[in-house]
Amino acid sequence: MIVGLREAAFEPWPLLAEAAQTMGADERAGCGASDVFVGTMRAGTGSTRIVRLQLEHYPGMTERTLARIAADTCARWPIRQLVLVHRVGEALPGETLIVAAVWSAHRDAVFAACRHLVEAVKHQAPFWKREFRADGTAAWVAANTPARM
Amino acid sequence: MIVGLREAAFEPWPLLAEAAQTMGADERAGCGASDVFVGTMRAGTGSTRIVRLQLEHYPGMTERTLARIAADTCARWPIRQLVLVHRVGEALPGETLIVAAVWSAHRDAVFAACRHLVEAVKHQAPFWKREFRADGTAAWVAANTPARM
Amino acid sequence: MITVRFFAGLREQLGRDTLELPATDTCVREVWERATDGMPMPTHLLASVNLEYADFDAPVADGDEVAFFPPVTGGAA
Amino acid sequence: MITVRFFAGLREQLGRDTLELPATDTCVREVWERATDGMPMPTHLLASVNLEYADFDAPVADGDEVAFFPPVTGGAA
Repeated sequence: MIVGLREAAFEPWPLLAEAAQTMGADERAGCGASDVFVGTMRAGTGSTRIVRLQLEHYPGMTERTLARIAADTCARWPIRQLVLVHRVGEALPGETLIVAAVWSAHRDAVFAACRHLVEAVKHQAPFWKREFRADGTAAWVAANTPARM
Repeated sequence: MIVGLREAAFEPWPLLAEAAQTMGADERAGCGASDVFVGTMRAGTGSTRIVRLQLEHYPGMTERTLARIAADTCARWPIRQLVLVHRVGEALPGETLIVAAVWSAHRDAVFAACRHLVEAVKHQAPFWKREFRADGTAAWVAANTPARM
Repeated sequence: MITVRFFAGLREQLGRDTLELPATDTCVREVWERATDGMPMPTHLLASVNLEYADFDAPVADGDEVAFFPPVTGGAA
Repeated sequence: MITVRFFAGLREQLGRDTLELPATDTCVREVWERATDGMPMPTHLLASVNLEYADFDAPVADGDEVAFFPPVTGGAA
Protein backbone atom coordinates (compact mmCIF):
# COMPACT_ATOMS: atom_id res chain seq x y z
CA MET A 1 0.00 0.00 0.00
CA ILE A 2 1.39 3.39 -1.03
CA VAL A 3 -0.51 6.21 0.72
CA GLY A 4 0.82 9.70 1.28
CA LEU A 5 1.73 13.19 0.14
CA ARG A 6 4.25 14.44 -2.40
CA GLU A 7 5.77 17.92 -2.03
CA ALA A 8 7.39 17.97 -5.49
CA ALA A 9 6.30 17.11 -9.03
CA PHE A 10 6.11 13.34 -9.62
CA GLU A 11 5.27 10.95 -12.42
CA PRO A 12 2.40 8.53 -11.77
CA TRP A 13 3.51 5.64 -14.01
CA PRO A 14 6.72 4.57 -12.24
CA LEU A 15 4.84 4.75 -8.93
CA LEU A 16 2.15 2.43 -10.34
CA ALA A 17 4.76 0.05 -11.75
CA GLU A 18 6.32 -0.07 -8.29
CA ALA A 19 2.97 -0.80 -6.65
CA ALA A 20 2.26 -3.61 -9.12
CA GLN A 21 5.72 -5.15 -8.64
CA THR A 22 5.78 -5.02 -4.85
CA MET A 23 2.67 -7.20 -4.73
CA GLY A 24 4.60 -10.42 -5.25
CA ALA A 25 3.87 -13.04 -7.88
CA ASP A 26 1.11 -14.84 -5.94
CA GLU A 27 -0.82 -11.67 -5.20
CA ARG A 28 -0.43 -10.50 -8.80
CA ALA A 29 -1.71 -13.85 -10.09
CA GLY A 30 -4.84 -13.35 -7.96
CA CYS A 31 -5.54 -9.97 -9.53
CA GLY A 32 -7.48 -9.87 -12.77
CA ALA A 33 -8.03 -6.14 -12.76
CA SER A 34 -6.69 -2.78 -11.71
CA ASP A 35 -8.14 0.68 -12.14
CA VAL A 36 -6.03 3.80 -11.90
CA PHE A 37 -7.15 7.42 -11.70
CA VAL A 38 -4.66 10.21 -12.34
CA GLY A 39 -5.75 13.79 -11.73
CA THR A 40 -3.60 16.53 -13.24
CA MET A 41 -3.55 20.32 -13.07
CA ARG A 42 -5.55 21.98 -15.84
CA ALA A 43 -4.41 25.34 -17.18
CA GLY A 44 -7.69 26.61 -18.63
CA THR A 45 -7.57 29.26 -21.38
CA GLY A 46 -7.66 33.04 -21.95
CA SER A 47 -7.11 35.68 -19.27
CA THR A 48 -8.27 33.28 -16.56
CA ARG A 49 -5.65 30.76 -17.64
CA ILE A 50 -4.10 29.33 -14.51
CA VAL A 51 -0.33 29.52 -14.36
CA ARG A 52 0.24 28.06 -10.91
CA LEU A 53 -1.65 26.25 -8.18
CA GLN A 54 -1.09 26.38 -4.44
CA LEU A 55 -2.20 23.23 -2.61
CA GLU A 56 -2.61 24.01 1.07
CA HIS A 57 -3.42 21.21 3.49
CA TYR A 58 -3.76 20.46 7.19
CA PRO A 59 -0.63 18.46 8.10
CA GLY A 60 -1.51 15.56 10.35
CA MET A 61 -5.21 15.56 9.55
CA THR A 62 -4.48 15.05 5.85
CA GLU A 63 -2.35 11.93 6.34
CA ARG A 64 -4.87 10.55 8.83
CA THR A 65 -7.76 11.13 6.43
CA LEU A 66 -5.95 9.51 3.48
CA ALA A 67 -5.07 6.48 5.63
CA ARG A 68 -8.67 6.13 6.77
CA ILE A 69 -10.03 6.44 3.23
CA ALA A 70 -7.60 3.71 2.13
CA ALA A 71 -8.56 1.45 5.04
CA ASP A 72 -12.29 2.00 4.44
CA THR A 73 -11.84 1.09 0.77
CA CYS A 74 -9.98 -2.12 1.64
CA ALA A 75 -12.73 -3.02 4.13
CA ARG A 76 -15.46 -2.50 1.54
CA TRP A 77 -13.90 -4.25 -1.49
CA PRO A 78 -11.45 -7.19 -1.68
CA ILE A 79 -8.44 -5.02 -2.57
CA ARG A 80 -4.98 -6.60 -2.98
CA GLN A 81 -2.99 -3.43 -3.61
CA LEU A 82 -3.79 0.27 -3.31
CA VAL A 83 -2.15 3.59 -4.19
CA LEU A 84 -3.42 6.92 -2.87
CA VAL A 85 -0.98 9.79 -3.31
CA HIS A 86 -1.81 13.53 -3.32
CA ARG A 87 0.37 16.48 -4.24
CA VAL A 88 0.84 19.44 -1.88
CA GLY A 89 2.64 22.77 -2.31
CA GLU A 90 3.10 24.70 -5.56
CA ALA A 91 2.04 22.91 -8.77
CA LEU A 92 2.27 23.81 -12.46
CA PRO A 93 -0.11 22.94 -15.34
CA GLY A 94 0.12 19.31 -16.41
CA GLU A 95 1.59 18.16 -13.10
CA THR A 96 0.01 15.24 -11.25
CA LEU A 97 -2.26 16.22 -8.33
CA ILE A 98 -3.62 12.83 -7.31
CA VAL A 99 -3.05 9.17 -8.10
CA ALA A 100 -5.65 6.66 -6.88
CA ALA A 101 -5.35 3.01 -7.86
CA VAL A 102 -6.57 -0.40 -6.74
CA TRP A 103 -5.89 -4.00 -7.73
CA SER A 104 -8.44 -6.78 -7.20
CA ALA A 105 -9.76 -10.00 -8.73
CA HIS A 106 -12.51 -8.48 -10.85
CA ARG A 107 -13.27 -5.35 -12.80
CA ASP A 108 -16.47 -4.32 -10.97
CA ALA A 109 -14.59 -4.04 -7.68
CA VAL A 110 -11.72 -1.99 -9.05
CA PHE A 111 -13.93 0.50 -10.91
CA ALA A 112 -16.12 1.03 -7.84
CA ALA A 113 -13.25 1.19 -5.35
CA CYS A 114 -11.15 3.58 -7.45
CA ARG A 115 -14.09 5.93 -7.95
CA HIS A 116 -14.74 5.79 -4.21
CA LEU A 117 -11.12 6.75 -3.44
CA VAL A 118 -11.31 9.75 -5.75
CA GLU A 119 -14.65 11.02 -4.42
CA ALA A 120 -13.69 10.45 -0.78
CA VAL A 121 -10.45 12.42 -1.15
CA LYS A 122 -12.23 15.26 -2.93
CA HIS A 123 -14.94 15.54 -0.27
CA GLN A 124 -13.14 14.56 2.95
CA ALA A 125 -9.41 15.26 2.83
CA PRO A 126 -8.38 18.74 4.08
CA PHE A 127 -6.80 20.18 0.93
CA TRP A 128 -7.49 23.66 -0.45
CA LYS A 129 -6.54 24.86 -3.92
CA ARG A 130 -5.60 28.46 -4.72
CA GLU A 131 -5.31 29.37 -8.39
CA PHE A 132 -2.90 32.00 -9.69
CA ARG A 133 -4.11 33.31 -13.04
CA ALA A 134 -2.35 34.75 -16.09
CA ASP A 135 -3.92 38.18 -15.40
CA GLY A 136 -2.17 38.39 -12.03
CA THR A 137 -5.22 37.64 -9.89
CA ALA A 138 -5.52 34.72 -7.48
CA ALA A 139 -8.50 32.97 -5.91
CA TRP A 140 -9.30 30.06 -3.64
CA VAL A 141 -11.20 27.39 -5.55
CA ALA A 142 -14.83 27.17 -4.41
CA ALA A 143 -16.17 23.73 -3.59
CA ASN A 144 -18.86 22.84 -6.09
CA THR A 145 -19.90 19.68 -4.29
CA PRO A 146 -20.88 18.93 -0.67
CA ALA A 147 -17.87 18.96 1.61
CA ARG A 148 -18.69 15.72 3.39
CA MET A 149 -20.10 12.41 2.21
CA MET B 1 -4.14 7.23 -29.85
CA ILE B 2 -2.58 3.80 -29.25
CA VAL B 3 -4.94 1.04 -30.41
CA GLY B 4 -3.89 -2.48 -31.32
CA LEU B 5 -2.76 -5.99 -30.46
CA ARG B 6 0.35 -7.29 -28.71
CA GLU B 7 1.62 -10.80 -29.48
CA ALA B 8 4.12 -10.90 -26.61
CA ALA B 9 4.07 -10.03 -22.91
CA PHE B 10 4.12 -6.26 -22.29
CA GLU B 11 4.15 -3.85 -19.36
CA PRO B 12 1.25 -1.38 -19.19
CA TRP B 13 2.98 1.49 -17.37
CA PRO B 14 5.61 2.49 -19.95
CA LEU B 15 2.88 2.36 -22.61
CA LEU B 16 0.74 4.72 -20.52
CA ALA B 17 3.68 7.05 -19.90
CA GLU B 18 4.24 7.16 -23.66
CA ALA B 19 0.57 7.94 -24.31
CA ALA B 20 0.64 10.77 -21.75
CA GLN B 21 3.85 12.24 -23.17
CA THR B 22 2.85 12.11 -26.83
CA MET B 23 -0.12 14.37 -26.09
CA GLY B 24 1.94 17.54 -26.14
CA ALA B 25 2.02 20.17 -23.41
CA ASP B 26 -1.12 22.04 -24.51
CA GLU B 27 -3.26 18.91 -24.69
CA ARG B 28 -1.92 17.72 -21.33
CA ALA B 29 -2.71 21.08 -19.74
CA GLY B 30 -6.31 20.66 -20.92
CA CYS B 31 -6.63 17.29 -19.19
CA GLY B 32 -7.61 17.21 -15.56
CA ALA B 33 -8.19 13.49 -15.41
CA SER B 34 -7.27 10.11 -16.78
CA ASP B 35 -8.62 6.68 -15.96
CA VAL B 36 -6.73 3.51 -16.76
CA PHE B 37 -7.91 -0.08 -16.64
CA VAL B 38 -5.39 -2.92 -16.69
CA GLY B 39 -6.70 -6.48 -16.98
CA THR B 40 -4.26 -9.27 -16.12
CA MET B 41 -4.34 -13.05 -16.28
CA ARG B 42 -5.53 -14.68 -13.06
CA ALA B 43 -4.13 -18.06 -12.07
CA GLY B 44 -6.91 -19.28 -9.77
CA THR B 45 -6.09 -21.92 -7.16
CA GLY B 46 -6.09 -25.71 -6.57
CA SER B 47 -6.36 -28.35 -9.30
CA THR B 48 -8.17 -25.92 -11.59
CA ARG B 49 -5.29 -23.47 -11.30
CA ILE B 50 -4.65 -22.04 -14.74
CA VAL B 51 -1.09 -22.31 -15.92
CA ARG B 52 -1.45 -20.86 -19.40
CA LEU B 53 -3.99 -19.00 -21.50
CA GLN B 54 -4.47 -19.12 -25.26
CA LEU B 55 -5.98 -15.96 -26.70
CA GLU B 56 -7.42 -16.71 -30.13
CA HIS B 57 -8.81 -13.88 -32.24
CA TYR B 58 -10.14 -13.10 -35.70
CA PRO B 59 -7.34 -11.16 -37.43
CA GLY B 60 -8.75 -8.25 -39.35
CA MET B 61 -12.09 -8.16 -37.56
CA THR B 62 -10.34 -7.69 -34.21
CA GLU B 63 -8.37 -4.61 -35.28
CA ARG B 64 -11.45 -3.17 -36.99
CA THR B 65 -13.58 -3.71 -33.88
CA LEU B 66 -11.00 -2.14 -31.55
CA ALA B 67 -10.67 0.88 -33.86
CA ARG B 68 -14.44 1.32 -33.98
CA ILE B 69 -14.78 1.01 -30.20
CA ALA B 70 -12.08 3.68 -29.81
CA ALA B 71 -13.77 5.98 -32.34
CA ASP B 72 -17.21 5.50 -30.74
CA THR B 73 -15.74 6.37 -27.35
CA CYS B 74 -14.13 9.55 -28.69
CA ALA B 75 -17.44 10.53 -30.33
CA ARG B 76 -19.36 10.06 -27.09
CA TRP B 77 -16.99 11.76 -24.63
CA PRO B 78 -14.51 14.65 -25.11
CA ILE B 79 -11.44 12.41 -25.09
CA ARG B 80 -7.97 13.91 -25.64
CA GLN B 81 -5.95 10.71 -25.59
CA LEU B 82 -6.86 7.02 -25.64
CA VAL B 83 -5.11 3.67 -25.25
CA LEU B 84 -6.76 0.36 -26.16
CA VAL B 85 -4.36 -2.55 -26.40
CA HIS B 86 -5.22 -6.26 -26.16
CA ARG B 87 -2.94 -9.25 -25.87
CA VAL B 88 -3.20 -12.22 -28.26
CA GLY B 89 -1.40 -15.58 -28.34
CA GLU B 90 -0.11 -17.53 -25.33
CA ALA B 91 -0.21 -15.74 -21.96
CA LEU B 92 0.99 -16.66 -18.47
CA PRO B 93 -0.47 -15.75 -15.06
CA GLY B 94 0.14 -12.12 -14.10
CA GLU B 95 0.65 -10.99 -17.68
CA THR B 96 -1.32 -8.05 -19.03
CA LEU B 97 -4.32 -8.97 -21.22
CA ILE B 98 -5.84 -5.55 -21.82
CA VAL B 99 -5.01 -1.89 -21.22
CA ALA B 100 -7.79 0.65 -21.69
CA ALA B 101 -7.15 4.30 -20.83
CA VAL B 102 -8.56 7.74 -21.57
CA TRP B 103 -7.58 11.33 -20.82
CA SER B 104 -10.11 14.18 -20.64
CA ALA B 105 -10.89 17.41 -18.81
CA HIS B 106 -12.99 15.94 -16.00
CA ARG B 107 -13.24 12.80 -13.92
CA ASP B 108 -16.85 11.86 -14.79
CA ALA B 109 -15.95 11.55 -18.47
CA VAL B 110 -12.85 9.42 -17.93
CA PHE B 111 -14.51 7.00 -15.53
CA ALA B 112 -17.48 6.51 -17.88
CA ALA B 113 -15.41 6.30 -21.06
CA CYS B 114 -12.86 3.86 -19.62
CA ARG B 115 -15.60 1.59 -18.33
CA HIS B 116 -17.25 1.75 -21.74
CA LEU B 117 -14.01 0.70 -23.48
CA VAL B 118 -13.60 -2.31 -21.19
CA GLU B 119 -17.21 -3.50 -21.56
CA ALA B 120 -17.28 -2.93 -25.32
CA VAL B 121 -14.10 -4.97 -25.84
CA LYS B 122 -15.38 -7.78 -23.64
CA HIS B 123 -18.72 -7.98 -25.45
CA GLN B 124 -17.86 -7.04 -29.03
CA ALA B 125 -14.26 -7.82 -29.95
CA PRO B 126 -13.68 -11.31 -31.44
CA PHE B 127 -11.33 -12.78 -28.85
CA TRP B 128 -11.68 -16.26 -27.32
CA LYS B 129 -9.83 -17.49 -24.25
CA ARG B 130 -8.78 -21.10 -23.73
CA GLU B 131 -7.50 -22.03 -20.29
CA PHE B 132 -4.89 -24.73 -19.70
CA ARG B 133 -5.15 -26.03 -16.14
CA ALA B 134 -2.66 -27.51 -13.71
CA ASP B 135 -4.41 -30.90 -13.91
CA GLY B 136 -3.67 -31.13 -17.63
CA THR B 137 -7.19 -30.29 -18.86
CA ALA B 138 -8.06 -27.37 -21.10
CA ALA B 139 -11.33 -25.56 -21.78
CA TRP B 140 -12.66 -22.63 -23.73
CA VAL B 141 -13.92 -19.92 -21.38
CA ALA B 142 -17.70 -19.62 -21.47
CA ALA B 143 -19.15 -16.16 -21.90
CA ASN B 144 -21.02 -15.17 -18.77
CA THR B 145 -22.44 -11.99 -20.21
CA PRO B 146 -24.37 -11.19 -23.42
CA ALA B 147 -22.11 -11.32 -26.42
CA ARG B 148 -23.30 -8.06 -27.95
CA MET B 149 -24.26 -4.69 -26.50
CA MET C 1 -16.46 -18.06 -54.13
CA ILE C 2 -17.64 -17.50 -50.58
CA THR C 3 -15.03 -18.00 -47.85
CA VAL C 4 -16.32 -19.54 -44.61
CA ARG C 5 -14.34 -19.41 -41.35
CA PHE C 6 -14.82 -20.97 -37.94
CA PHE C 7 -13.20 -19.91 -34.68
CA ALA C 8 -12.40 -21.17 -31.17
CA GLY C 9 -14.50 -24.07 -29.82
CA LEU C 10 -16.55 -24.20 -33.00
CA ARG C 11 -13.41 -24.55 -35.11
CA GLU C 12 -12.33 -27.47 -32.92
CA GLN C 13 -15.76 -29.09 -32.94
CA LEU C 14 -16.02 -28.95 -36.74
CA GLY C 15 -12.38 -29.92 -37.23
CA ARG C 16 -11.76 -27.17 -39.77
CA ASP C 17 -11.01 -23.45 -39.72
CA THR C 18 -11.90 -22.45 -43.24
CA LEU C 19 -13.60 -23.65 -46.42
CA GLU C 20 -14.77 -22.21 -49.72
CA LEU C 21 -18.27 -22.48 -51.16
CA PRO C 22 -19.29 -21.84 -54.77
CA ALA C 23 -20.78 -18.36 -55.10
CA THR C 24 -24.55 -17.96 -55.15
CA ASP C 25 -26.66 -15.12 -53.82
CA THR C 26 -27.56 -16.45 -50.44
CA CYS C 27 -27.79 -15.51 -46.73
CA VAL C 28 -25.75 -16.25 -43.61
CA ARG C 29 -28.12 -19.02 -42.47
CA GLU C 30 -27.81 -20.83 -45.80
CA VAL C 31 -24.04 -20.49 -45.71
CA TRP C 32 -24.08 -22.21 -42.31
CA GLU C 33 -26.28 -25.02 -43.65
CA ARG C 34 -24.12 -25.61 -46.71
CA ALA C 35 -20.83 -25.32 -44.78
CA THR C 36 -21.87 -27.76 -42.03
CA ASP C 37 -24.03 -30.17 -44.05
CA GLY C 38 -27.13 -29.01 -42.20
CA MET C 39 -25.86 -29.20 -38.63
CA PRO C 40 -28.22 -27.42 -36.20
CA MET C 41 -26.97 -23.98 -35.22
CA PRO C 42 -25.50 -23.93 -31.68
CA THR C 43 -27.20 -21.71 -29.15
CA HIS C 44 -25.57 -18.27 -28.96
CA LEU C 45 -23.85 -18.74 -32.33
CA LEU C 46 -22.48 -15.48 -33.72
CA ALA C 47 -21.73 -14.63 -37.34
CA SER C 48 -19.94 -11.96 -39.32
CA VAL C 49 -19.86 -10.97 -42.98
CA ASN C 50 -16.73 -9.22 -44.21
CA LEU C 51 -15.46 -8.62 -40.64
CA GLU C 52 -18.71 -7.06 -39.34
CA TYR C 53 -21.29 -8.78 -37.11
CA ALA C 54 -24.23 -9.95 -39.19
CA ASP C 55 -27.70 -11.39 -38.57
CA PHE C 56 -28.47 -14.85 -39.95
CA ASP C 57 -30.76 -13.24 -42.54
CA ALA C 58 -28.03 -10.94 -43.84
CA PRO C 59 -27.30 -11.35 -47.59
CA VAL C 60 -24.09 -12.98 -48.78
CA ALA C 61 -22.64 -12.60 -52.28
CA ASP C 62 -19.66 -13.71 -54.35
CA GLY C 63 -16.36 -12.74 -52.72
CA ASP C 64 -17.75 -12.36 -49.22
CA GLU C 65 -16.08 -13.80 -46.13
CA VAL C 66 -18.54 -15.31 -43.64
CA ALA C 67 -17.38 -16.34 -40.16
CA PHE C 68 -19.11 -18.31 -37.41
CA PHE C 69 -17.98 -18.30 -33.80
CA PRO C 70 -19.09 -18.73 -30.17
CA PRO C 71 -19.69 -15.77 -27.81
CA VAL C 72 -16.54 -13.70 -27.44
CA THR C 73 -14.54 -13.88 -24.19
CA GLY C 74 -11.79 -11.29 -24.47
CA GLY C 75 -11.04 -8.48 -22.09
CA ALA C 76 -10.68 -8.70 -18.34
CA ALA C 77 -11.97 -10.65 -15.37
CA MET D 1 -4.61 25.57 26.63
CA ILE D 2 -6.74 25.03 23.54
CA THR D 3 -4.98 25.47 20.19
CA VAL D 4 -7.09 27.03 17.43
CA ARG D 5 -6.08 26.86 13.76
CA PHE D 6 -7.47 28.44 10.60
CA PHE D 7 -6.84 27.33 7.01
CA ALA D 8 -7.04 28.58 3.43
CA GLY D 9 -9.35 31.53 2.70
CA LEU D 10 -10.44 31.69 6.33
CA ARG D 11 -6.83 31.99 7.49
CA GLU D 12 -6.34 34.88 5.07
CA GLN D 13 -9.60 36.58 6.02
CA LEU D 14 -8.80 36.45 9.73
CA GLY D 15 -5.14 37.33 9.18
CA ARG D 16 -3.90 34.56 11.47
CA ASP D 17 -3.26 30.85 11.24
CA THR D 18 -3.17 29.87 14.89
CA LEU D 19 -3.89 31.10 18.41
CA GLU D 20 -4.12 29.69 21.92
CA LEU D 21 -7.08 30.01 24.25
CA PRO D 22 -7.09 29.41 28.01
CA ALA D 23 -8.49 25.95 28.77
CA THR D 24 -12.09 25.65 29.86
CA ASP D 25 -14.56 22.86 29.19
CA THR D 26 -16.34 24.18 26.15
CA CYS D 27 -17.60 23.26 22.68
CA VAL D 28 -16.49 23.95 19.11
CA ARG D 29 -19.03 26.76 18.65
CA GLU D 30 -17.78 28.58 21.76
CA VAL D 31 -14.18 28.15 20.64
CA TRP D 32 -15.13 29.88 17.35
CA GLU D 33 -16.80 32.73 19.23
CA ARG D 34 -13.86 33.27 21.56
CA ALA D 35 -11.26 32.92 18.81
CA THR D 36 -12.97 35.36 16.44
CA ASP D 37 -14.44 37.83 18.96
CA GLY D 38 -17.96 36.73 18.06
CA MET D 39 -17.72 36.88 14.28
CA PRO D 40 -20.69 35.15 12.61
CA MET D 41 -19.84 31.69 11.35
CA PRO D 42 -19.40 31.61 7.55
CA THR D 43 -21.79 29.41 5.58
CA HIS D 44 -20.33 25.96 4.95
CA LEU D 45 -17.75 26.40 7.73
CA LEU D 46 -16.11 23.10 8.70
CA ALA D 47 -14.41 22.24 11.98
CA SER D 48 -12.20 19.52 13.40
CA VAL D 49 -11.12 18.53 16.89
CA ASN D 50 -7.80 16.70 17.21
CA LEU D 51 -7.59 16.09 13.44
CA GLU D 52 -11.11 14.60 13.10
CA TYR D 53 -14.14 16.37 11.66
CA ALA D 54 -16.39 17.61 14.47
CA ASP D 55 -19.86 19.13 14.84
CA PHE D 56 -20.13 22.59 16.35
CA ASP D 57 -21.65 21.06 19.49
CA ALA D 58 -18.71 18.69 19.99
CA PRO D 59 -16.99 19.07 23.39
CA VAL D 60 -13.53 20.65 23.62
CA ALA D 61 -11.18 20.23 26.60
CA ASP D 62 -7.73 21.27 27.77
CA GLY D 63 -5.02 20.23 25.28
CA ASP D 64 -7.34 19.89 22.31
CA GLU D 65 -6.55 21.28 18.87
CA VAL D 66 -9.57 22.84 17.14
CA ALA D 67 -9.41 23.85 13.48
CA PHE D 68 -11.79 25.85 11.28
CA PHE D 69 -11.71 25.82 7.50
CA PRO D 70 -13.77 26.28 4.33
CA PRO D 71 -15.05 23.34 2.24
CA VAL D 72 -12.18 21.20 1.02
CA THR D 73 -11.15 21.35 -2.64
CA GLY D 74 -8.49 18.70 -3.13
CA GLY D 75 -8.46 15.87 -5.63
CA ALA D 76 -9.16 16.11 -9.31
CA ALA D 77 -11.17 18.08 -11.82
